[in-house]
Amino acid sequence: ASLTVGFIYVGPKDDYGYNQSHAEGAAAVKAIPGVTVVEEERVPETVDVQKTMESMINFDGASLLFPTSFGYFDPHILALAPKNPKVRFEHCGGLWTADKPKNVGSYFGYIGMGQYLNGVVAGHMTKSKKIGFVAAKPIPQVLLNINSFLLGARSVDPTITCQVIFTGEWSLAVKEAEATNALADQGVDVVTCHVDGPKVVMETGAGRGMYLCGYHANQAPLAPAKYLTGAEWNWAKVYTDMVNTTLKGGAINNFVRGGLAEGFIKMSPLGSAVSEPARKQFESVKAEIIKGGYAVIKGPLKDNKGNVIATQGQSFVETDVALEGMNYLVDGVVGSTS
Amino acid sequence: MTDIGYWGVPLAILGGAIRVSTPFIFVSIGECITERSGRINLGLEGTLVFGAMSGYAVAYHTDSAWAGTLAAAFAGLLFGLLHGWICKFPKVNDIAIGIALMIFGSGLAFFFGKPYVQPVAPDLPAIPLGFWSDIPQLQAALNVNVLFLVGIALAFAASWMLKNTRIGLTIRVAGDSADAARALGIDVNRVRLWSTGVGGALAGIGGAYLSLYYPGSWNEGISSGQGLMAVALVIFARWSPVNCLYASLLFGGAGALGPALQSVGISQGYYLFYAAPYVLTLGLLVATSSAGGSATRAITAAPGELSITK
Amino acid sequence: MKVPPQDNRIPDRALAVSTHGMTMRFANFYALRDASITIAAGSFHVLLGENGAGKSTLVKCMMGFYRPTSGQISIDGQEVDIPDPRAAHELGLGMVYQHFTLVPSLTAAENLVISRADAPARIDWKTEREGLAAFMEKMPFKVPLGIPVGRLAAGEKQKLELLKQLYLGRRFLILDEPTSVLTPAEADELLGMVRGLTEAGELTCLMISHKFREVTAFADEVSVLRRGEHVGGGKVSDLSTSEMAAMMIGDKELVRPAARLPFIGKPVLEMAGAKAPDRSGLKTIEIDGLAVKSGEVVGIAGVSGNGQMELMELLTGQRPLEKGAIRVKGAAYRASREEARRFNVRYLPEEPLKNACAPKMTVAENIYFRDFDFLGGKTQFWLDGRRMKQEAGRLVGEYKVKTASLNAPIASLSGGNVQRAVLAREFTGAVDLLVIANPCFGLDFSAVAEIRARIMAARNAGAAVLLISEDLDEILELSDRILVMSDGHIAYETPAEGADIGEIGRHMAGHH
Amino acid sequence: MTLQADLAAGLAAKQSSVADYAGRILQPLFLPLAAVVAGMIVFSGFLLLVGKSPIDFYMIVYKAGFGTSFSWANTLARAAPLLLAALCVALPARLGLVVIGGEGAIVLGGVAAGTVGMMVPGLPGVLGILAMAIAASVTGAIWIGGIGALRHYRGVNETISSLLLAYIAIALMNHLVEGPLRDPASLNKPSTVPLPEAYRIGEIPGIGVHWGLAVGIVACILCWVLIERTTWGFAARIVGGNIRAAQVQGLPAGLLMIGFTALGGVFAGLAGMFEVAAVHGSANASLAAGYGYTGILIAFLARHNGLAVIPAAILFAGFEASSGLVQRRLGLPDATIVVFEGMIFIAILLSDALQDKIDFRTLFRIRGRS
Ligand SMILES: Nc1ncnc2c1ncn2[C@@H]1O[C@H](COP(=O)(O)OP(=O)(O)OP(=O)(O)O)[C@@H](O)[C@H]1O
Ligand SMILES: Nc1ncnc2c1ncn2[C@@H]1O[C@H](COP(=O)(O)OP(=O)(O)OP(=O)(O)O)[C@@H](O)[C@H]1O
Ligand SMILES: [Mg+2]
Ligand SMILES: [Mg+2]
Repeated sequence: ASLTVGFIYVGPKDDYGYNQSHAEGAAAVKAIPGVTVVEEERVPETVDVQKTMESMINFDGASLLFPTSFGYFDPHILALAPKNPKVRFEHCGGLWTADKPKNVGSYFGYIGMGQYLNGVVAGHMTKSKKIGFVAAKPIPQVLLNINSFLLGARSVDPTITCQVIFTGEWSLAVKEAEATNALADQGVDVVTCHVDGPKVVMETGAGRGMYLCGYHANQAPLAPAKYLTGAEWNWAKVYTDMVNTTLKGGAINNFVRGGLAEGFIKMSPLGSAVSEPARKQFESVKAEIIKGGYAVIKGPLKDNKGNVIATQGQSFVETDVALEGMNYLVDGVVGSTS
Repeated sequence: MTDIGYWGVPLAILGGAIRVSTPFIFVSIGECITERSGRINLGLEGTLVFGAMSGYAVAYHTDSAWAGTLAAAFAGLLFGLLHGWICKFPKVNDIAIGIALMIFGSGLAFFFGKPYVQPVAPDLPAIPLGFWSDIPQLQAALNVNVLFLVGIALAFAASWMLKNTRIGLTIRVAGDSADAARALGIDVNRVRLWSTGVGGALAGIGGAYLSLYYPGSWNEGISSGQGLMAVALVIFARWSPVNCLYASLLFGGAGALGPALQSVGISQGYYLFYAAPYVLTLGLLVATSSAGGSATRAITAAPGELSITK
Repeated sequence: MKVPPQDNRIPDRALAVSTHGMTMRFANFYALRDASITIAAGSFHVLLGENGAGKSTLVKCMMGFYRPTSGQISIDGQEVDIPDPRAAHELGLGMVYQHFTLVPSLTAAENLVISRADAPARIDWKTEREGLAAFMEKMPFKVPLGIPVGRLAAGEKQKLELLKQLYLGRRFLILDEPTSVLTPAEADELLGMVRGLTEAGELTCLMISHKFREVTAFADEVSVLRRGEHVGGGKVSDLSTSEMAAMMIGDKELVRPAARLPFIGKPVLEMAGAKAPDRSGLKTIEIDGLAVKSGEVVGIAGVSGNGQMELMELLTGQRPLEKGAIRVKGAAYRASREEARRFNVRYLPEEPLKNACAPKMTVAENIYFRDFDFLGGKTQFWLDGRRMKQEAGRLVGEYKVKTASLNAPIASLSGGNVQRAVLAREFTGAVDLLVIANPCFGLDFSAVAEIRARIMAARNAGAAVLLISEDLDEILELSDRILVMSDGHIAYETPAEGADIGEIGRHMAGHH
Repeated sequence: MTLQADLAAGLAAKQSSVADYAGRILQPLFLPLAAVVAGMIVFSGFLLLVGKSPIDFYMIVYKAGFGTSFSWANTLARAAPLLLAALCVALPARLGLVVIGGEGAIVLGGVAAGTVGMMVPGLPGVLGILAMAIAASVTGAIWIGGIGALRHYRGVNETISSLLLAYIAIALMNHLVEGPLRDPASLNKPSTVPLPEAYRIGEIPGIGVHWGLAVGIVACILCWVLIERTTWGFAARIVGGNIRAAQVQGLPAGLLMIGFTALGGVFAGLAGMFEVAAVHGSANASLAAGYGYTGILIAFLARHNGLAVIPAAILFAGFEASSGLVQRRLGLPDATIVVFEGMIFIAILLSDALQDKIDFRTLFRIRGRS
């Protein structure tokens, strides 16, 4: 059987971050015999992406598409899917529900767990008890990461706070650098981020002597001495699985999620700076998570405005879809959701 | 690390002014010289981006940030000369050519820059001017890149040059009245060609600062319109290189306001803080512009030959 | 044999210059055809010719601005190659252009220093200022050196242009209508000084002029161009003005101003207590009790820069009044298009290309400026292109505007023809009030005569005319009443009949 | 004279005037087309340098941009917002104002449309769309007209103020869609509440492109008529040609400046409205897609002539449309098309220098004779 698979990225596919993680997945798909991969980078979330998808369908005969940016979903994929019933649209991050077209699927990984593990290591390594987060926008995926990062750290020391700075854009090098500097000025000594390309945050943070927790991909080569660990995507597995299923004539689930256990995400190897107690707790929590049913958000928990998020005994396990609509920052995070 | 609380805000503004302003300083002084010769080069955004890319690439291959900076200046010079050469033809609109070159420069930078997003090139050195203080934040803010100091010197040197040298007066003559320049036997096109070339070279250096020092890496989003904004700052600065320096510092400092306020916990409406440099500049512009309306069309001090203010 | 211009030793005496068979062709039009002219060393030579005769073209070829299609230039009998103005300068040739060539944003001092071929790479302003002060000591008139030239009045600029050439030590000086903006006394002083230099053998002067008075008073020799060809010349002492005029125009007839009809009606324009800041914002313009009656020409004389331009701007509505009022036919007047149309007010600002035309728009469009939105008492929404073509075609014919086509940009016309086009636009239809500034600046005498005749005709038809002019002859010729403007206000008033020129001159100069 | 001769003469006159007319229409196209070819030749050299086949490249650009009906749909869909964005530059330019901040009006126009959809959701479709169009137009008019007003009343340079205001507008848009106007259900892409189905603007039947294209083309034609065929346009051209002369003529220069910038803003605002109502379905950060900046280039390419904006926008959109296939078929980076566009535009702008030097009609005649 032969199959043409299209990948669409919102930014350059070698950004050391989000797009690169998907492009690495696409590279793995390329290796599968009988599969042709077509790619297009820097496609804005406008009518452009609709036309790119149509072009892949019309000119390349693509029948499985991976438009990887969140903003591609509504309205663009939803507009095209009904018109192209023979094509499968697999979207990263979206929330497929039964009222959506059947030839659309959404997949995502529980990367918040990775940020939780980042937080665990950060909690051990911070001296100032202030950790920092450079974030693009206050959306659920990002808020979950911020909260997980802090709660991971608080699992080590409940007095730790996390300072968050939103840059407002997914990719804005100077502002990301300024944000990292501002964090350093406030005494933050471990930093992570959720922007499309973490390179700037990592390099600037290292320059200011901060420890670094990575995101999207492994940024250890940028600052080996300061890099603790990182939450990485492992799309190669997800994509090869999906493509193989399709090749065999099987159907991909419309709603796919996975975490460390399923190999959707992975952690960067621990850096040399990581202390022994940190290593221990990191490994044990990781093992715990892989077992499944782990909850980061659990009671008693308030948000940073004082509202109750979870009462004693209440918990949201990693697979809970409610987490995908997160709209709060937990107590201990300095920052605001709007 | 010392906890400095709200002092972080003024400190961040100081640090931001030093860190962020350098590309603006170089581009705006370069453009200032170009515009004083009677040309406008809106394409410096493209030049800046190409300078960032070529500077990074050369620094990576030679392992010398200075070689990279030099290469960026040279690349910028070529772009400037290209602009100057095209615009010497009659009826060619320099604003439009600038916009086309903005696209062309960024396009070339992205085209050849793909292999350099991943590698790490050496950084330009910084001078720790904050050694006297034991507050680490102040030390960090006063960790000053050499190019920033060069930029300051350049502003004063350019002002002096425009008043006290033959070259400076020649540039001004060409920019204020082409007829007068021709009557003096000045080859207006050549003056403008080289003024645009110098402007391009400085913009290239501004780009190298971005990729080789702050934020210090090459990627396609490295410039968020700094080149275009710097060109606009020249109008704001009324075509004075020293004013360009002040405008750049103001702009850089105001740009640090957003992250700094968030870092001390003031985070509601951060988008509006991020707009601070633009609001501030606009406010100052409106306040310092003369009432009197369109009868006095040309802004005072505008070079007479400049197409954009004619 | 050609002497390379690098041999840049300018002799310290007047140069003899001659052209041989100069021909200049633009596309398929000969602006200059086989012109051979000899200017003896130490002479004061005048080049005469109608508008478009090729005078400017000839001197531009001499100065290296144009590469002639064919022909040679020799200096002191040696053939030279002048590829560009710099080469001309190195040979000791200099020129004062019809249009100013000073750099507005540079100060006079900067203008002078940068114009020197040997301007030092690094300018030491202290020594330069001392040198300039010493030079100015010897000059017959003064110009402020420290302020940007753009803020000088036209007269001061022209003086500076001359000073510059002398400062540069030119040995052969071309003057293209240098006295258009000077008072007669200033012109005499200036030309007298040039004449002195030529007599001393230090300078040769070639002047383009349309003023016979200057020719007879100062020149030694004339050469006349007509349609690009050298048609004659000779010693001034051997020629009468009518002979010179005949050479210039061939057998065309001059338009003479119509006879002055005795007719004075009701006041049309009145200005009372009007106050406004001047261009520099430092001085105030105050006009009180100015009234122009129907059928009357009121001339406003004055040295340039005494508020005439501001007065014009007040009347055209470009400059807001601080106090006081302008009334037309008794009603308050704010110079809106509607008011101007209702009261039949027309303007003829100076330098028409700069103030009355859109240079890149076509001749037809420029002629249509007044009428395009109004027809038969109604404002129009649709632009009537056919009416535009018709009207423009008719007026271009009637006013003899020389243009390649109605669709040519008006900037491609010569100055005189631009002025004709503007006249055609503004003099058509009923005119009750005419406000005019320097209408004949830089035009040849046939054009001047024609324009003056049209102004007279408008007056005789009952228009009130306010004529602001720096040319006193023009004021004296046209006005019924003369006002002198000095330092921003009306300093003197006299009926034109029997006016005392000395008295007017004294008030112009600010002494009274 | 016989009737026949009369007829023949009339016919001959008619024919020659037809030829002349055709020449007049073709003349302005000749130079730009020659320039495009020249640009293509230069770019071929570039491709050869990087080891790719120019023939393949141009085949792909043609196929993806103009070769099939899908390609045309792709091209026209991209052209739609550019037409309106370019008018926001071209109109003020006729008065001598260089406005480069149309992006601001697009973005805020979109937000205004989204807000109307949110605040008054119950109207019949046509009225709802009308209300959105009005809101977007008014917002754009105020935003860009304000630039004209600042210029007129305060002498603030419009180029810099429009650029600053564009950045401010984008910040404002982000603030609004992430804050006060955010639909809590818009999870990972903060947006306003989705428009009611009735307020959505559909496609032009048979083309596969939304109605914004038709509105854009009509707007371009109207602008051309306004500028070239009405007295208001004529007055504006006088102001642009020489403001002093306009003032002496008593023309209301300030009013015209404000009016034409505001009208430009109306079109930019409408562009934002169509993005919201025809593409996104709600207002969000995707509104800042850079159409405003592309519009500057298109307006300058078209020499600020409304009719010329149409082919310029389509040409640009066609190049953009081919970018994907170039990446996929030739393995070239996405920036290839950007470099190509840069070269073509430089060539077209450079051809201005030859404007009066080459007369297509004489070339044509010489060829016809030989
Ligand atoms: N650059 C040019 N292109 C085309 N024609 C030109 C050019 N320069 C001059 N001419 C033509 O040459 C003729 C002579 O012009 P020139 O300026 O020499 O006249 P002039 O004698 O100086 O007139 P005036 O007395 O008005 O100064 C004009 O009729 C003009 O049409
Ligand atoms: N761009 C141009 N294209 C064609 N002809 C031109 C151009 N510029 C100038 N000319 C011609 O050059 C001549 C000289 O122009 P200029 O304005 O110096 O006229 P002038 O000598 O002052 O004439 P006048 O005495 O009527 O004012 C004009 O006759 C004009 O036709
Ligand atoms: Mg002349
Ligand atoms: Mg003349």
